[in-house]
Amino acid sequence: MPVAGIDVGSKLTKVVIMGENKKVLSYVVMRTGTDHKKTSEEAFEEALKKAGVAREDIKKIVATGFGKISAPFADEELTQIMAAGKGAYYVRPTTRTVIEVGAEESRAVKLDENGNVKDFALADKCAAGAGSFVDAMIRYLEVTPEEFGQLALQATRAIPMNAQCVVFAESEVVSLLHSNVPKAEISRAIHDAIADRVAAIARRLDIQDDVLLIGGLAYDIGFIDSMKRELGREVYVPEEYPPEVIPAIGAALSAL
Amino acid sequence: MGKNVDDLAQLKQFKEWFDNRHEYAKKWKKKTGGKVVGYYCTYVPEEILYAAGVLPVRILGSHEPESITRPYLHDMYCPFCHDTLAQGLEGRYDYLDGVTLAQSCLHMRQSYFSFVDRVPNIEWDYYLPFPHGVTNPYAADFAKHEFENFKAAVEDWLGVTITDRDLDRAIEVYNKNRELMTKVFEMRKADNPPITGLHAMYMVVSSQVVDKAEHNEVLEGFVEELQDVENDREIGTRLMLIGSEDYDKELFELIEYGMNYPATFVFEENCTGARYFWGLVENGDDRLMALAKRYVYRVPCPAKDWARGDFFGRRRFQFIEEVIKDYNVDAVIIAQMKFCDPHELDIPALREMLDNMGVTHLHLELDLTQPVGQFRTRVEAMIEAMGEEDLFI
Amino acid sequence: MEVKVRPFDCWDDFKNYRIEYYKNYLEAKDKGGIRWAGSAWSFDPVPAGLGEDVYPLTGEPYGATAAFFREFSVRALETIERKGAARDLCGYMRNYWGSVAMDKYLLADGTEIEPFPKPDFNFTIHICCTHAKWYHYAAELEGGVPTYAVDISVGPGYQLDDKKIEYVVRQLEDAVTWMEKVTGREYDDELLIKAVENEAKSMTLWSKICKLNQAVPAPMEEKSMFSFYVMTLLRRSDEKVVKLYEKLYDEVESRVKRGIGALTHEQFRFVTDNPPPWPFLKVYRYLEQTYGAVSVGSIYTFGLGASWIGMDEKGENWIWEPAPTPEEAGYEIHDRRSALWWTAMFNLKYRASWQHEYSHWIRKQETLQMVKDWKADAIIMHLNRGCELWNMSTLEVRDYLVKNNVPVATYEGNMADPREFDEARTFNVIDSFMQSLGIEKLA
Amino acid sequence: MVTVQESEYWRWPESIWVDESKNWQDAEVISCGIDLGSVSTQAVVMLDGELYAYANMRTGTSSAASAEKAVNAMLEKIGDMKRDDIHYIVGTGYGRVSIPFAQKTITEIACHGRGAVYVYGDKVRTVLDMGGQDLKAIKVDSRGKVINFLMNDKCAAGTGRGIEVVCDLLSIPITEAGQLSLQVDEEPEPVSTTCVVFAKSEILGLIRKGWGKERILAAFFNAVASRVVELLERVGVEPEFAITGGISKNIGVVKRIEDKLGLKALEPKYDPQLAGAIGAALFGRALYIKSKK
Ligand SMILES: Nc1ncnc2c1ncn2[C@@H]1O[C@H](COP(=O)(O)OP(=O)(O)O)[C@@H](O)[C@H]1O
Ligand SMILES: Nc1ncnc2c1ncn2[C@@H]1O[C@H](COP(=O)(O)OP(=O)(O)O)[C@@H](O)[C@H]1O
Ligand code: SF4
Ligand code: SF4
Ligand code: SF4
Repeated sequence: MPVAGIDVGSKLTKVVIMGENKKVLSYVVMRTGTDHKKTSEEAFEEALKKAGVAREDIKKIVATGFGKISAPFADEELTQIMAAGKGAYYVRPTTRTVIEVGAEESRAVKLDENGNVKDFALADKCAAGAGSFVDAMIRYLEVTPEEFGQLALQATRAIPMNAQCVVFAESEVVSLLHSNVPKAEISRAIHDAIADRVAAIARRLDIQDDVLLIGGLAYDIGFIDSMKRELGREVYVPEEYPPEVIPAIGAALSAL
Repeated sequence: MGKNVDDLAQLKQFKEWFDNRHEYAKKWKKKTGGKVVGYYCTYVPEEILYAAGVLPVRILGSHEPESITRPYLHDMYCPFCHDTLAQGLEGRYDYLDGVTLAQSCLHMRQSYFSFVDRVPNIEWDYYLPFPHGVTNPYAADFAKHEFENFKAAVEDWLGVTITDRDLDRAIEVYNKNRELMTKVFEMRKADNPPITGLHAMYMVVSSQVVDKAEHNEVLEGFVEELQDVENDREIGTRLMLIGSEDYDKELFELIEYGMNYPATFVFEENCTGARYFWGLVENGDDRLMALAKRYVYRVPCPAKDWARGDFFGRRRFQFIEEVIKDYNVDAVIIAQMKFCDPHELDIPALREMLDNMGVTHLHLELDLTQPVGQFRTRVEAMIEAMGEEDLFI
Repeated sequence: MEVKVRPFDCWDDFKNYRIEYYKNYLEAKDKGGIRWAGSAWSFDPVPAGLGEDVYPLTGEPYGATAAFFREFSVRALETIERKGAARDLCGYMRNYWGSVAMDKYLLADGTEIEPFPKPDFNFTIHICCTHAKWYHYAAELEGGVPTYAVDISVGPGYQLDDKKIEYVVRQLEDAVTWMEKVTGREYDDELLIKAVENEAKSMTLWSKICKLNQAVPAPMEEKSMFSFYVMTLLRRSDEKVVKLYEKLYDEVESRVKRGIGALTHEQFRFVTDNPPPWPFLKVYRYLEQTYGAVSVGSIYTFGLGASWIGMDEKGENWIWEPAPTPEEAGYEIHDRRSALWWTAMFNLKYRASWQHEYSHWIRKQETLQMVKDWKADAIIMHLNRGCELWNMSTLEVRDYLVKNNVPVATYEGNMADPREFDEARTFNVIDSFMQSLGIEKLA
Repeated sequence: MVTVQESEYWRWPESIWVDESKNWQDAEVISCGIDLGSVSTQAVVMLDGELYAYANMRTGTSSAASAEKAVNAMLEKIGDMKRDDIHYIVGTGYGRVSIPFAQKTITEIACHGRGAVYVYGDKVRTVLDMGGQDLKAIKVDSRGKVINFLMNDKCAAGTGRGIEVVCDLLSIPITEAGQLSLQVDEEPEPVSTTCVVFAKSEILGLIRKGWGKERILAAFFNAVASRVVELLERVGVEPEFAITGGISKNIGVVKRIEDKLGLKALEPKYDPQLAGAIGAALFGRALYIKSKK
């Protein structure tokens, strides 16, 4: 019988339906909004529909992210660390270091060759909010998320910017904008700054290859580029599934 | 028509030393075959190292944001200590043979420990206990005792004996450097000071990273030349800088060269300014005691400057008060590294003192990079508040 | 397996002492006594020579008490921030300054008293960047209370030499003369000698009690230890404190013998490092109730209040064995100087928390050895934004422990600023940690 | 790829206005002030020191273009005035250095002080400017000259941007948030911090706990107000106080500040978001007269 994994994030809610053979039958991503229960309910229904599975046929539902409080119909809870670890190992078994960057939280997880979590680190408060910072910057620069990532690749110059915290960073971005720095360079500066903060978390673990980047920000090619530079090594992103659904996959796996 | 300070060869030399401090040290090593020791706090008695033929260089940062130190130093430790450690981890101090720290603030201590542990080329390290209370009558005795140990450790490491003559020579060189820099600072009392804060920063910080004897030669010429300098810049508001170490070009450039209103620093009180070199060693028979007294009685770092028994003031404040009067300071900029506890602990009292003196002041929190726009607004607004009566019609 | 548990018989004795303590300080003047304030690390036996009616108020425990009463704490913190105090300064100090600035004094049960009872003098030490400045500015807020700070920056205990001790002793001698001057009292060396002996006794007793917690199941969990260890910070040179510890020692010893534990289900043992987030001690409760996880000790409670042999002479290994009392060491205290010498040496050498400020290595050994000796499965570290000293080296220690195969979890917080704590995140860390170690929730 | 619909709850309305009763050709001195803020841009024209026209718009990515846009919108509304007809233009705000056609720049602190006296009358002594990036507490004399000022430290982000972020998080239009936050029976405890990042994570926690939006907003604005009052008390607040800047339109914040201070903010005669630009224009007039002497 199939199982489900549900990840209610601060920005996006993700649901995965998985068959007994560990095959992903469907996934759904939806904006979380303020009524978490309603969203998780809706996303779940839609995922069932897409997978063509009836609700009664689901053997077990495991929730991660905000957990059961937001998805009361779930049977069990899994922490985000475990979810990220399991999901990452599933999509790329050679992964030893998982770096997840979402809207509000970032985390790094170290795995052994069997996919067990060996150590983990979370963003300190002042380093949190990477994804939503990007969202705000996209608005500032009046570009689309895709353009924002692309722009960074066109920069010819790296402008140092402090990313100690997104609040500080915002005022630096404003300063840059007002001194007529080209958008490409600003985009690069922002990406570098976030990568810098995220790398700082990952460095608490002794980073080993392969490094897999998951979470919504793994869409952003500018960010991937900055991460590679910052860590001085190859950084992979999931190929088959969108990067933000990996933890939901992890949750589904633990339901099997 | 007088000369312009920016054209002086000596100033260019200071700037070149400042910008290429690592290359300088490497060349020095090649030339002399001597050892280079990095020091973490300006309470290290450099003379002892110098007497042993070592080149002491101050460990400084680069003002580039980095994440490499975050696994080792807590986020709420000051940016300076992160920045300095980062330089070590990046391999920019690969020419250092040793590193030392005189007990100072905790942040620097933590940075120092990680530096010792994690920078591979360090063959010698020394943690020098130094009195934390410089208002203590027994502090000089104790400092002398620790300096003895320090000297013995240096001798042991290098397999040399530091003779009294070596010490005398080192003290002489260092005193001369102090004297000359004090002379330059004193010229800034003039209505039209020959140098700006940026120039002063180049001069003082370069002296922290090059052979003092060499620095002295250039300094002598500088003092000479400054007599004829007549800048065409508008001096504007006479500013004093108070606070943590600050060698960020950008800040000086912004305030002295980049604002809507003219303003010039006439004094920097911090440890990349006057606190570093103010006060001579009064040498005598007991060299180490003379050194101990110099370091204990110099203008103190706020980390060490506290009430004790009958002494209730702050020695540093007394100094600041004098400078404000002597240098005709119009306004004070308190520029403190973010999270710097020693300075933060003094700020409420410092503000109160300045208020009582009727001196305008502004507080800026420094990071590795600065939000230039915000700073500009604050400083300009401070200056606006001080004048321009005729705009209110 | 279920473990027998029972409350501590001497619990109330400790509680009452604490209540009395804050009251005694408050009421000292009514009876013509003397009040002094200072860091809990001050040389507490020294003012004791001024008479038997001398009452201290130590700042750190006061700050912790204030923080525990969140609403009071936030008011105090906001008051002092308005005066320009930066938010990243020592949390205890800001609570204390805030109290003084609001002119409100907090008793152990949360009662607020107005005005803040000013001390006759401040007597403190200085080791982090804060201590002396704390009382310097407090004295200014109080309108100029005489203040004396003793500098103890001599380096780690295992490198102590006579001249270093001498530096501190001379200051203490000077402080005695100064105290006579500011109080107008004659100093009584007999009282000093007694106090110095008591100090050594209470600290050594506390270290012996700590050692008893190596037993499985652990007879004490850390929340109780917080209430016990604090006596060494309030007034360790008080005869009554020695008595309390004697009683506690007997009780804990008998618990061990009878197999009485702190938790019914001891699934998991861990140690901690920093002062806890006082306003959120429920973190410990959560660990106990959800996972049967017991905190068996911390370098905070052990390192602050107890006296240990510590680093061996070569500076290689840390030894968690109680330090000797003067009696055990065969040291005779017969006059002021010998008394001052002992208290100086004893604190400089055996106070664990004064050692690891001088090197990462010491802190690493100290922590790793604690994990081993107390049979802990892991360490949970508090990245405490409220104390830059306790926070020093934490990340380096984390790195070292992980390399030595000790599981480590870290959470951010502030020991004394209720505004800097994120409950959800912290519980999330705990859950993740336990899940990754395969520790199941208790049924 | 998944695309997610973004609503723009933080957007507030732009506006343009002209005093039709005046004829600009009659004026001796026509001055213009432009306040190029991080979030919004205002341009005003004053005739002999009296407000004549303004435009209030969102700041775009280019400072110069934003200034240009606001001025042009305003001139267009006036109809027959050209930029050359203006005697003196003063720029202020964050982007002041990049307004190419301004003859002079003056900080927004001086301009808000000066403008506040125009907007609120000469009794005002304490001006609180609550804008997009900064909080400023300014003490002024009867002419609007700054005596003393304080800006928020970086770590106290109880600013306009913070409010925008929270509105976005709760999906509430920013213009309604203030009113909504007042619809609580009992004032909740403030969220423990005004740092945007911390507050957000706390608010997410409250959402999860099932708090209503009104209550969350109330708790958040309560915290913002505390932070502001702290700043005000640090410069020393005097009874005659006024609030300028965009957040002055947020009744939820304003009311709570008033309650905490036990004081009522002065009633504005003009849109308080214009204070900076008005101050700039008034300085422009003075500078023009000075230059003619
Ligand atoms: N198509 C995209 N391109 C770039 N960034 C994206 C894209 N989709 C989502 N993001 C980023 O990912 C973040 C959400 O990531 P997610 O991992 O779902 O976070 P959470 O689980 O906290 O909701 C958004 O804030 C956004 O910055
Ligand atoms: N109509 C409105 N209702 C409520 N809040 C508003 C309104 N207009 C603006 N704001 C608030 O004011 C802020 C912008 O303030 P403003 O003074 O214009 O900033 P700046 O001058 O720094 O650009 C916005 O972030 C928003 O919070
Ligand atoms: S403003 Fe930034 S640095 Fe300050 S507490 Fe908030 S996140 Fe941290
Ligand atoms: S800035 Fe302050 S905390 Fe940092 S090293 Fe200097 S004195 Fe120490
Ligand atoms: S910072 Fe820490 S060590 Fe220093 S006084 Fe505060 S609590 Fe004590």
